[in-house]
Amino acid sequence: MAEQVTVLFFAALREQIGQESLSVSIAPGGLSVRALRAQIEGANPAIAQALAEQPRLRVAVNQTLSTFEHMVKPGDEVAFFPPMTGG
Amino acid sequence: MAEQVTVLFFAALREQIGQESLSVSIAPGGLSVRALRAQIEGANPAIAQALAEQPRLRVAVNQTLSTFEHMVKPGDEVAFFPPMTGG
Amino acid sequence: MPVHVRVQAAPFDVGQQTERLSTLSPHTGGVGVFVGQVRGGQGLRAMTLEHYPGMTEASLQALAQEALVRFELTGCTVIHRIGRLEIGAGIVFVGAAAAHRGAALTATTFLIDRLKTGAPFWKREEYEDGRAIWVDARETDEEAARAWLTRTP
Amino acid sequence: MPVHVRVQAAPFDVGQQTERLSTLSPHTGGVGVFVGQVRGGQGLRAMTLEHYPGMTEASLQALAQEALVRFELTGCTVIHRIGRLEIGAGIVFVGAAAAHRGAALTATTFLIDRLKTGAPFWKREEYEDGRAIWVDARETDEEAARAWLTRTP
Repeated sequence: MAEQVTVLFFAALREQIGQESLSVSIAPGGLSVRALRAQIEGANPAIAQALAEQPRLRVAVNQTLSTFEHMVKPGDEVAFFPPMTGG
Repeated sequence: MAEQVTVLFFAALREQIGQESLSVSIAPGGLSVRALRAQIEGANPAIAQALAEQPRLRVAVNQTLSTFEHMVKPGDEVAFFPPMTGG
Repeated sequence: MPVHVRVQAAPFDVGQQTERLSTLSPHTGGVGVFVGQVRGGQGLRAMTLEHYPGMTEASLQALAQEALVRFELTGCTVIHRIGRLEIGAGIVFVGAAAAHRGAALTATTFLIDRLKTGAPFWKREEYEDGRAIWVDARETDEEAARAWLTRTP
Repeated sequence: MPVHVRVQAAPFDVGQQTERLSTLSPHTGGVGVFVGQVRGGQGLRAMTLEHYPGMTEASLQALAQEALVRFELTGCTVIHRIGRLEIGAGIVFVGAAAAHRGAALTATTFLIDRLKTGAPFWKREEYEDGRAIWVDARETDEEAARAWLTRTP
Protein backbone atom coordinates (compact mmCIF):
# COMPACT_ATOMS: atom_id res chain seq x y z
CA MET A 1 0.00 0.00 0.00
CA ALA A 2 2.96 2.36 0.49
CA GLU A 3 3.49 2.36 -3.26
CA GLN A 4 0.10 3.82 -4.06
CA VAL A 5 -0.87 7.40 -4.89
CA THR A 6 -4.43 8.66 -4.57
CA VAL A 7 -5.67 10.50 -7.65
CA LEU A 8 -8.69 12.83 -7.39
CA PHE A 9 -10.83 14.49 -10.05
CA PHE A 10 -13.08 17.52 -9.52
CA ALA A 11 -15.93 19.39 -11.18
CA ALA A 12 -16.51 18.79 -14.92
CA LEU A 13 -13.65 16.31 -14.95
CA ARG A 14 -15.12 14.23 -12.12
CA GLU A 15 -18.48 14.27 -13.82
CA GLN A 16 -17.12 13.26 -17.22
CA ILE A 17 -14.89 10.50 -15.84
CA GLY A 18 -17.71 9.26 -13.63
CA GLN A 19 -15.50 8.68 -10.62
CA GLU A 20 -13.92 10.99 -8.11
CA SER A 21 -10.89 9.03 -7.03
CA LEU A 22 -8.51 6.34 -8.14
CA SER A 23 -5.71 4.46 -6.42
CA VAL A 24 -2.63 4.07 -8.63
CA SER A 25 0.44 1.92 -8.00
CA ILE A 26 3.71 3.64 -8.85
CA ALA A 27 7.37 2.71 -8.76
CA PRO A 28 8.96 3.29 -5.31
CA GLY A 29 11.27 5.98 -6.69
CA GLY A 30 8.33 8.13 -7.75
CA LEU A 31 7.64 9.86 -11.06
CA SER A 32 6.65 13.23 -12.46
CA VAL A 33 3.00 14.34 -12.59
CA ARG A 34 3.35 14.22 -16.38
CA ALA A 35 4.49 10.56 -16.24
CA LEU A 36 1.75 9.71 -13.74
CA ARG A 37 -0.83 11.21 -16.09
CA ALA A 38 0.55 9.15 -19.00
CA GLN A 39 0.43 5.99 -16.87
CA ILE A 40 -3.24 6.63 -15.91
CA GLU A 41 -4.19 7.50 -19.49
CA GLY A 42 -2.56 4.32 -20.79
CA ALA A 43 -4.79 2.26 -18.50
CA ASN A 44 -8.01 4.27 -18.86
CA PRO A 45 -9.03 5.54 -22.33
CA ALA A 46 -12.07 7.36 -20.82
CA ILE A 47 -9.81 9.34 -18.47
CA ALA A 48 -7.39 10.02 -21.32
CA GLN A 49 -10.23 11.56 -23.33
CA ALA A 50 -11.57 13.63 -20.42
CA LEU A 51 -8.11 15.02 -19.60
CA ALA A 52 -7.42 15.76 -23.27
CA GLU A 53 -10.63 17.81 -23.43
CA GLN A 54 -9.35 20.11 -20.64
CA PRO A 55 -7.07 22.57 -22.41
CA ARG A 56 -6.26 24.31 -19.10
CA LEU A 57 -5.90 21.31 -16.82
CA ARG A 58 -4.66 22.13 -13.31
CA VAL A 59 -2.93 19.79 -10.87
CA ALA A 60 -2.43 19.87 -7.09
CA VAL A 61 -0.05 17.57 -5.23
CA ASN A 62 -0.85 17.10 -1.55
CA GLN A 63 -3.37 19.94 -1.80
CA THR A 64 -0.91 22.48 -3.19
CA LEU A 65 -1.09 23.74 -6.78
CA SER A 66 1.79 22.14 -8.67
CA THR A 67 3.31 21.81 -12.10
CA PHE A 68 3.39 18.76 -14.37
CA GLU A 69 7.14 18.45 -13.68
CA HIS A 70 6.57 18.04 -9.92
CA MET A 71 7.80 14.65 -8.61
CA VAL A 72 5.12 12.42 -7.08
CA LYS A 73 6.11 9.98 -4.32
CA PRO A 74 4.24 6.97 -2.95
CA GLY A 75 1.57 8.11 -0.50
CA ASP A 76 0.99 11.46 -2.23
CA GLU A 77 -2.45 12.81 -3.13
CA VAL A 78 -2.67 14.13 -6.71
CA ALA A 79 -5.75 16.04 -7.89
CA PHE A 80 -6.63 17.03 -11.46
CA PHE A 81 -9.22 19.73 -12.12
CA PRO A 82 -10.31 22.52 -14.47
CA PRO A 83 -9.44 26.18 -13.68
CA MET A 84 -11.06 27.25 -10.42
CA THR A 85 -14.16 29.44 -10.45
CA GLY A 86 -14.93 30.52 -6.91
CA GLY A 87 -16.39 33.70 -5.52
CA MET B 1 -35.89 92.37 4.26
CA ALA B 2 -35.57 91.50 0.57
CA GLU B 3 -32.20 93.22 0.54
CA GLN B 4 -30.68 90.91 3.14
CA VAL B 5 -28.44 87.91 2.70
CA THR B 6 -27.99 85.29 5.40
CA VAL B 7 -24.36 84.49 6.14
CA LEU B 8 -23.47 81.24 7.93
CA PHE B 9 -20.22 80.04 9.52
CA PHE B 10 -19.35 76.42 10.28
CA ALA B 11 -16.89 74.37 12.31
CA ALA B 12 -13.67 76.08 13.48
CA LEU B 13 -14.84 79.32 11.88
CA ARG B 14 -18.16 79.32 13.71
CA GLU B 15 -16.38 78.57 16.95
CA GLN B 16 -13.76 81.29 16.49
CA ILE B 17 -16.27 83.94 15.41
CA GLY B 18 -18.59 82.95 18.23
CA GLN B 19 -21.74 83.15 16.14
CA GLU B 20 -23.21 80.88 13.49
CA SER B 21 -25.19 83.32 11.38
CA LEU B 22 -25.40 86.94 10.42
CA SER B 23 -27.90 88.95 8.42
CA VAL B 24 -26.23 91.40 6.02
CA SER B 25 -27.87 94.17 4.00
CA ILE B 26 -26.60 94.44 0.45
CA ALA B 27 -27.29 96.66 -2.55
CA PRO B 28 -30.31 95.48 -4.60
CA GLY B 29 -28.11 94.73 -7.61
CA GLY B 30 -26.11 92.18 -5.65
CA LEU B 31 -22.36 91.77 -5.37
CA SER B 32 -19.66 89.13 -5.64
CA VAL B 33 -18.86 86.78 -2.74
CA ARG B 34 -15.48 88.52 -2.59
CA ALA B 35 -17.14 91.94 -2.21
CA LEU B 36 -19.60 90.56 0.37
CA ARG B 37 -16.67 89.18 2.37
CA ALA B 38 -14.94 92.57 2.27
CA GLN B 39 -18.13 94.30 3.40
CA ILE B 40 -18.53 91.90 6.37
CA GLU B 41 -14.85 92.19 7.27
CA GLY B 42 -15.05 96.00 7.21
CA ALA B 43 -17.82 95.90 9.81
CA ASN B 44 -16.46 93.05 11.98
CA PRO B 45 -12.75 92.94 12.78
CA ALA B 46 -13.16 89.63 14.66
CA ILE B 47 -14.66 88.00 11.56
CA ALA B 48 -11.94 89.54 9.39
CA GLN B 49 -9.33 87.90 11.57
CA ALA B 50 -11.05 84.50 11.65
CA LEU B 51 -11.46 84.45 7.85
CA ALA B 52 -7.86 85.57 7.35
CA GLU B 53 -6.68 82.63 9.45
CA GLN B 54 -8.40 80.16 7.09
CA PRO B 55 -5.94 79.76 4.20
CA ARG B 56 -8.29 77.37 2.40
CA LEU B 57 -11.62 79.09 3.04
CA ARG B 58 -14.58 77.53 1.19
CA VAL B 59 -17.88 79.21 0.29
CA ALA B 60 -21.32 77.86 -0.61
CA VAL B 61 -24.09 80.01 -2.08
CA ASN B 62 -27.58 78.62 -1.57
CA GLN B 63 -26.06 75.34 -0.37
CA THR B 64 -23.93 74.80 -3.48
CA LEU B 65 -20.13 75.09 -3.42
CA SER B 66 -19.23 78.33 -5.19
CA THR B 67 -16.33 80.59 -6.06
CA PHE B 68 -15.49 84.01 -4.66
CA GLU B 69 -16.48 85.52 -8.04
CA HIS B 70 -20.04 84.15 -7.77
CA MET B 71 -22.68 86.93 -7.68
CA VAL B 72 -24.79 87.07 -4.53
CA LYS B 73 -28.36 88.42 -4.76
CA PRO B 74 -30.69 89.59 -2.02
CA GLY B 75 -32.32 86.59 -0.32
CA ASP B 76 -29.36 84.29 -0.91
CA GLU B 77 -27.77 82.12 1.78
CA VAL B 78 -23.96 82.35 1.85
CA ALA B 79 -21.92 79.98 4.01
CA PHE B 80 -18.20 80.20 4.81
CA PHE B 81 -16.33 77.17 6.17
CA PRO B 82 -12.98 75.36 6.31
CA PRO B 83 -12.29 72.40 3.98
CA MET B 84 -14.75 69.58 4.65
CA THR B 85 -13.61 66.52 6.62
CA GLY B 86 -16.36 63.92 6.49
CA GLY B 87 -16.30 60.15 6.40
CA MET C 1 -35.40 52.99 -4.35
CA PRO C 2 -31.97 52.32 -5.88
CA VAL C 3 -30.43 55.28 -4.01
CA HIS C 4 -30.69 55.56 -0.23
CA VAL C 5 -29.18 58.56 1.57
CA ARG C 6 -29.46 59.48 5.26
CA VAL C 7 -27.85 61.91 7.68
CA GLN C 8 -28.63 60.78 11.20
CA ALA C 9 -27.48 60.79 14.82
CA ALA C 10 -28.50 57.14 15.35
CA PRO C 11 -26.21 54.19 14.57
CA PHE C 12 -26.72 52.35 11.26
CA ASP C 13 -27.32 48.61 10.94
CA VAL C 14 -24.71 47.18 8.55
CA GLY C 15 -26.54 43.86 8.13
CA GLN C 16 -29.83 45.51 7.29
CA GLN C 17 -28.26 48.04 4.90
CA THR C 18 -26.28 45.37 3.06
CA GLU C 19 -29.40 43.19 2.85
CA ARG C 20 -31.23 46.10 1.23
CA LEU C 21 -28.51 46.40 -1.42
CA SER C 22 -28.39 42.61 -1.97
CA THR C 23 -32.12 42.30 -2.59
CA LEU C 24 -32.73 45.36 -4.81
CA SER C 25 -32.41 43.40 -8.05
CA PRO C 26 -32.08 39.74 -9.09
CA HIS C 27 -29.32 40.95 -11.46
CA THR C 28 -27.01 41.94 -8.60
CA GLY C 29 -23.90 39.77 -8.44
CA GLY C 30 -21.89 41.74 -5.90
CA VAL C 31 -22.22 44.27 -3.11
CA GLY C 32 -19.33 46.41 -1.88
CA VAL C 33 -19.48 48.13 1.49
CA PHE C 34 -17.22 50.49 3.42
CA VAL C 35 -17.75 51.41 7.06
CA GLY C 36 -15.72 54.28 8.52
CA GLN C 37 -15.41 54.33 12.30
CA VAL C 38 -13.75 56.44 15.00
CA ARG C 39 -10.13 55.27 15.21
CA GLY C 40 -8.62 55.31 18.69
CA GLY C 41 -5.06 56.19 19.65
CA GLN C 42 -2.93 59.23 20.59
CA GLY C 43 -5.24 59.88 23.54
CA LEU C 44 -8.36 60.48 21.44
CA ARG C 45 -11.55 60.14 23.47
CA ALA C 46 -14.33 60.96 20.98
CA MET C 47 -15.21 63.15 18.02
CA THR C 48 -18.16 65.35 17.14
CA LEU C 49 -19.46 65.55 13.59
CA GLU C 50 -20.89 68.93 12.59
CA HIS C 51 -22.69 69.41 9.28
CA TYR C 52 -24.60 71.94 7.17
CA PRO C 53 -28.23 70.77 7.29
CA GLY C 54 -29.85 70.80 3.88
CA MET C 55 -26.64 71.10 1.89
CA THR C 56 -25.41 67.82 3.39
CA GLU C 57 -28.39 65.78 2.23
CA ALA C 58 -28.34 67.44 -1.21
CA SER C 59 -24.64 66.79 -1.78
CA LEU C 60 -24.83 63.15 -0.65
CA GLN C 61 -27.89 62.61 -2.86
CA ALA C 62 -26.03 64.09 -5.86
CA LEU C 63 -22.97 61.93 -5.11
CA ALA C 64 -25.05 58.73 -4.86
CA GLN C 65 -26.88 59.52 -8.11
CA GLU C 66 -23.56 60.15 -9.86
CA ALA C 67 -22.23 56.77 -8.67
CA LEU C 68 -25.43 55.00 -9.76
CA VAL C 69 -25.10 56.25 -13.33
CA ARG C 70 -21.31 56.21 -13.65
CA PHE C 71 -20.86 52.60 -12.46
CA GLU C 72 -24.23 51.25 -13.73
CA LEU C 73 -25.17 50.17 -10.23
CA THR C 74 -28.32 48.32 -9.26
CA GLY C 75 -28.28 50.47 -6.11
CA CYS C 76 -26.18 52.40 -3.64
CA THR C 77 -26.39 53.76 -0.10
CA VAL C 78 -24.75 56.59 1.82
CA ILE C 79 -25.46 57.01 5.54
CA HIS C 80 -23.50 59.54 7.58
CA ARG C 81 -23.82 60.08 11.29
CA ILE C 82 -23.65 63.43 13.08
CA GLY C 83 -23.12 64.39 16.71
CA ARG C 84 -20.71 62.97 19.27
CA LEU C 85 -19.18 59.56 18.54
CA GLU C 86 -16.83 57.52 20.73
CA ILE C 87 -13.89 55.27 19.73
CA GLY C 88 -15.09 52.39 17.56
CA ALA C 89 -18.44 53.98 16.68
CA GLY C 90 -19.51 53.86 13.03
CA ILE C 91 -19.31 57.27 11.29
CA VAL C 92 -20.24 56.45 7.73
CA PHE C 93 -21.69 53.55 5.72
CA VAL C 94 -21.35 53.52 1.93
CA GLY C 95 -22.37 50.60 -0.23
CA ALA C 96 -22.85 49.76 -3.89
CA ALA C 97 -24.58 46.86 -5.64
CA ALA C 98 -23.83 45.90 -9.24
CA ALA C 99 -23.94 42.98 -11.65
CA HIS C 100 -20.19 42.44 -11.27
CA ARG C 101 -17.65 42.86 -8.48
CA GLY C 102 -15.48 45.42 -10.28
CA ALA C 103 -18.24 48.02 -10.50
CA ALA C 104 -19.44 47.36 -6.94
CA LEU C 105 -15.99 47.77 -5.38
CA THR C 106 -14.89 50.70 -7.54
CA ALA C 107 -18.14 52.54 -6.79
CA THR C 108 -17.68 51.91 -3.06
CA THR C 109 -14.22 53.51 -3.22
CA PHE C 110 -15.57 56.39 -5.34
CA LEU C 111 -18.34 57.11 -2.81
CA ILE C 112 -16.05 57.30 0.21
CA ASP C 113 -13.25 59.17 -1.61
CA ARG C 114 -15.64 61.83 -2.85
CA LEU C 115 -17.65 62.07 0.35
CA LYS C 116 -14.54 62.80 2.46
CA THR C 117 -13.94 66.25 1.01
CA GLY C 118 -17.12 66.87 -0.99
CA ALA C 119 -19.92 66.92 1.60
CA PRO C 120 -20.19 69.57 4.34
CA PHE C 121 -19.11 67.63 7.42
CA TRP C 122 -16.46 68.73 9.91
CA LYS C 123 -14.85 66.67 12.66
CA ARG C 124 -13.89 68.01 16.07
CA GLU C 125 -11.70 65.69 18.10
CA GLU C 126 -11.71 65.52 21.90
CA TYR C 127 -8.61 64.25 23.67
CA GLU C 128 -8.24 62.76 27.13
CA ASP C 129 -6.03 65.70 28.17
CA GLY C 130 -8.88 68.11 27.41
CA ARG C 131 -7.71 69.41 24.03
CA ALA C 132 -10.38 69.86 21.34
CA ILE C 133 -9.07 70.03 17.78
CA TRP C 134 -10.85 70.58 14.47
CA VAL C 135 -9.52 67.99 12.03
CA ASP C 136 -7.61 69.50 9.10
CA ALA C 137 -8.49 68.27 5.62
CA ARG C 138 -5.68 66.02 4.42
CA GLU C 139 -4.11 66.84 1.08
CA THR C 140 -4.12 63.11 0.23
CA ASP C 141 -7.90 63.04 0.69
CA GLU C 142 -8.35 65.99 -1.65
CA GLU C 143 -6.09 64.28 -4.21
CA ALA C 144 -8.10 61.05 -3.96
CA ALA C 145 -11.31 62.97 -4.68
CA ARG C 146 -9.75 64.88 -7.60
CA ALA C 147 -8.38 61.68 -9.16
CA TRP C 148 -11.96 60.57 -9.91
CA LEU C 149 -12.36 63.55 -12.25
CA THR C 150 -10.00 62.00 -14.78
CA ARG C 151 -10.56 58.29 -14.17
CA THR C 152 -12.74 56.07 -16.39
CA PRO C 153 -15.50 55.24 -15.82
CA MET D 1 -8.22 36.13 15.94
CA PRO D 2 -7.33 38.66 13.26
CA VAL D 3 -7.94 36.11 10.48
CA HIS D 4 -11.26 34.28 10.18
CA VAL D 5 -11.78 31.70 7.41
CA ARG D 6 -14.76 29.39 6.90
CA VAL D 7 -16.08 27.05 4.21
CA GLN D 8 -19.69 26.27 5.00
CA ALA D 9 -23.06 25.30 3.53
CA ALA D 10 -24.96 27.67 5.85
CA PRO D 11 -25.61 31.34 5.02
CA PHE D 12 -23.31 33.97 6.57
CA ASP D 13 -24.48 36.93 8.63
CA VAL D 14 -23.05 40.12 7.09
CA GLY D 15 -23.91 42.27 10.11
CA GLN D 16 -22.26 39.90 12.55
CA GLN D 17 -19.16 39.42 10.39
CA THR D 18 -18.69 43.16 9.84
CA GLU D 19 -19.17 43.75 13.56
CA ARG D 20 -16.40 41.25 14.25
CA LEU D 21 -14.04 43.16 11.95
CA SER D 22 -15.09 46.54 13.41
CA THR D 23 -14.41 45.52 17.00
CA LEU D 24 -11.10 43.64 16.59
CA SER D 25 -8.96 46.67 17.43
CA PRO D 26 -9.51 50.23 18.69
CA HIS D 27 -7.05 51.29 15.96
CA THR D 28 -9.41 50.29 13.15
CA GLY D 29 -10.63 53.28 11.16
CA GLY D 30 -12.29 51.48 8.26
CA VAL D 31 -13.78 48.15 7.26
CA GLY D 32 -14.22 47.08 3.65
CA VAL D 33 -16.59 44.27 2.71
CA PHE D 34 -17.54 42.47 -0.48
CA VAL D 35 -20.44 40.04 -0.77
CA GLY D 36 -20.73 37.93 -3.92
CA GLN D 37 -24.18 36.52 -4.63
CA VAL D 38 -25.91 34.37 -7.27
CA ARG D 39 -26.82 36.72 -10.15
CA GLY D 40 -30.08 35.93 -11.93
CA GLY D 41 -30.81 36.25 -15.64
CA GLN D 42 -30.57 34.21 -18.87
CA GLY D 43 -32.82 31.57 -17.34
CA LEU D 44 -30.47 30.65 -14.51
CA ARG D 45 -32.26 28.85 -11.67
CA ALA D 46 -29.46 28.04 -9.20
CA MET D 47 -25.82 27.03 -8.92
CA THR D 48 -23.93 24.39 -7.01
CA LEU D 49 -20.51 25.12 -5.53
CA GLU D 50 -18.15 22.14 -5.45
CA HIS D 51 -14.81 22.33 -3.64
CA TYR D 52 -11.73 20.33 -2.64
CA PRO D 53 -12.08 19.76 1.11
CA GLY D 54 -8.85 20.43 2.96
CA MET D 55 -7.14 22.28 0.13
CA THR D 56 -9.92 24.90 0.14
CA GLU D 57 -9.49 25.81 3.79
CA ALA D 58 -5.70 25.84 3.47
CA SER D 59 -5.68 28.10 0.41
CA LEU D 60 -8.17 30.56 1.91
CA GLN D 61 -6.18 30.65 5.13
CA ALA D 62 -2.97 31.39 3.19
CA LEU D 63 -4.74 34.09 1.17
CA ALA D 64 -6.12 35.78 4.29
CA GLN D 65 -2.71 35.68 6.01
CA GLU D 66 -1.09 37.20 2.93
CA ALA D 67 -3.64 40.05 2.92
CA LEU D 68 -3.15 40.65 6.66
CA VAL D 69 0.60 41.17 6.25
CA ARG D 70 0.61 42.87 2.84
CA PHE D 71 -1.96 45.55 3.74
CA GLU D 72 -1.13 45.80 7.48
CA LEU D 73 -4.70 44.92 8.39
CA THR D 74 -6.12 44.78 11.89
CA GLY D 75 -8.11 41.77 10.65
CA CYS D 76 -9.73 40.05 7.70
CA THR D 77 -12.38 37.45 6.97
CA VAL D 78 -13.10 35.02 4.13
CA ILE D 79 -16.26 32.91 4.21
CA HIS D 80 -17.23 30.81 1.20
CA ARG D 81 -20.38 28.77 0.88
CA ILE D 82 -20.64 25.36 -0.79
CA GLY D 83 -23.60 23.34 -2.06
CA ARG D 84 -26.68 24.47 -3.99
CA LEU D 85 -27.48 28.19 -3.96
CA GLU D 86 -30.48 29.94 -5.53
CA ILE D 87 -30.68 33.38 -7.21
CA GLY D 88 -29.80 36.13 -4.74
CA ALA D 89 -28.11 33.82 -2.23
CA GLY D 90 -24.77 34.93 -0.80
CA ILE D 91 -21.82 32.90 -2.13
CA VAL D 92 -18.84 34.62 -0.56
CA PHE D 93 -18.08 37.22 2.11
CA VAL D 94 -14.67 38.89 2.23
CA GLY D 95 -13.83 41.74 4.57
CA ALA D 96 -10.79 43.67 5.74
CA ALA D 97 -10.28 46.05 8.66
CA ALA D 98 -7.43 48.58 8.75
CA ALA D 99 -6.39 51.89 10.28
CA HIS D 100 -7.22 53.71 7.03
CA ARG D 101 -9.77 53.29 4.25
CA GLY D 102 -7.24 52.78 1.44
CA ALA D 103 -5.79 49.60 2.95
CA ALA D 104 -9.22 48.25 3.92
CA LEU D 105 -10.71 48.70 0.44
CA THR D 106 -7.63 47.59 -1.49
CA ALA D 107 -7.34 44.46 0.67
CA THR D 108 -11.02 43.68 0.08
CA THR D 109 -10.46 43.83 -3.68
CA PHE D 110 -7.27 41.76 -3.37
CA LEU D 111 -9.09 39.04 -1.39
CA ILE D 112 -11.92 38.61 -3.89
CA ASP D 113 -9.69 38.93 -6.99
CA ARG D 114 -7.31 36.26 -5.73
CA LEU D 115 -10.02 33.98 -4.33
CA LYS D 116 -11.83 33.80 -7.70
CA THR D 117 -9.15 31.77 -9.44
CA GLY D 118 -6.86 30.76 -6.56
CA ALA D 119 -9.02 28.57 -4.33
CA PRO D 120 -10.41 25.18 -5.41
CA PHE D 121 -14.08 26.00 -5.99
CA TRP D 122 -16.07 25.18 -9.10
CA LYS D 123 -19.52 26.41 -10.08
CA ARG D 124 -22.13 24.34 -11.83
CA GLU D 125 -25.09 26.35 -13.16
CA GLU D 126 -28.62 24.98 -13.49
CA TYR D 127 -30.94 26.57 -16.02
CA GLU D 128 -34.73 26.58 -16.16
CA ASP D 129 -34.64 24.63 -19.43
CA GLY D 130 -32.78 21.78 -17.69
CA ARG D 131 -29.25 22.53 -18.92
CA ALA D 132 -26.43 22.14 -16.38
CA ILE D 133 -23.20 23.97 -17.22
CA TRP D 134 -19.84 24.10 -15.45
CA VAL D 135 -18.77 27.74 -15.39
CA ASP D 136 -15.61 28.43 -17.38
CA ALA D 137 -12.88 30.48 -15.73
CA ARG D 138 -12.90 33.95 -17.25
CA GLU D 139 -9.63 35.24 -18.66
CA THR D 140 -10.38 38.65 -17.07
CA ASP D 141 -10.57 36.98 -13.65
CA GLU D 142 -7.20 35.32 -14.14
CA GLU D 143 -5.71 38.66 -15.25
CA ALA D 144 -7.14 40.40 -12.17
CA ALA D 145 -5.48 37.79 -9.92
CA ARG D 146 -2.15 38.03 -11.78
CA ALA D 147 -2.14 41.83 -11.59
CA TRP D 148 -1.65 41.61 -7.79
CA LEU D 149 1.72 39.92 -8.36
CA THR D 150 3.23 43.18 -9.63
CA ARG D 151 1.22 45.75 -7.71
CA THR D 152 2.49 47.57 -4.60
CA PRO D 153 1.83 46.95 -1.78
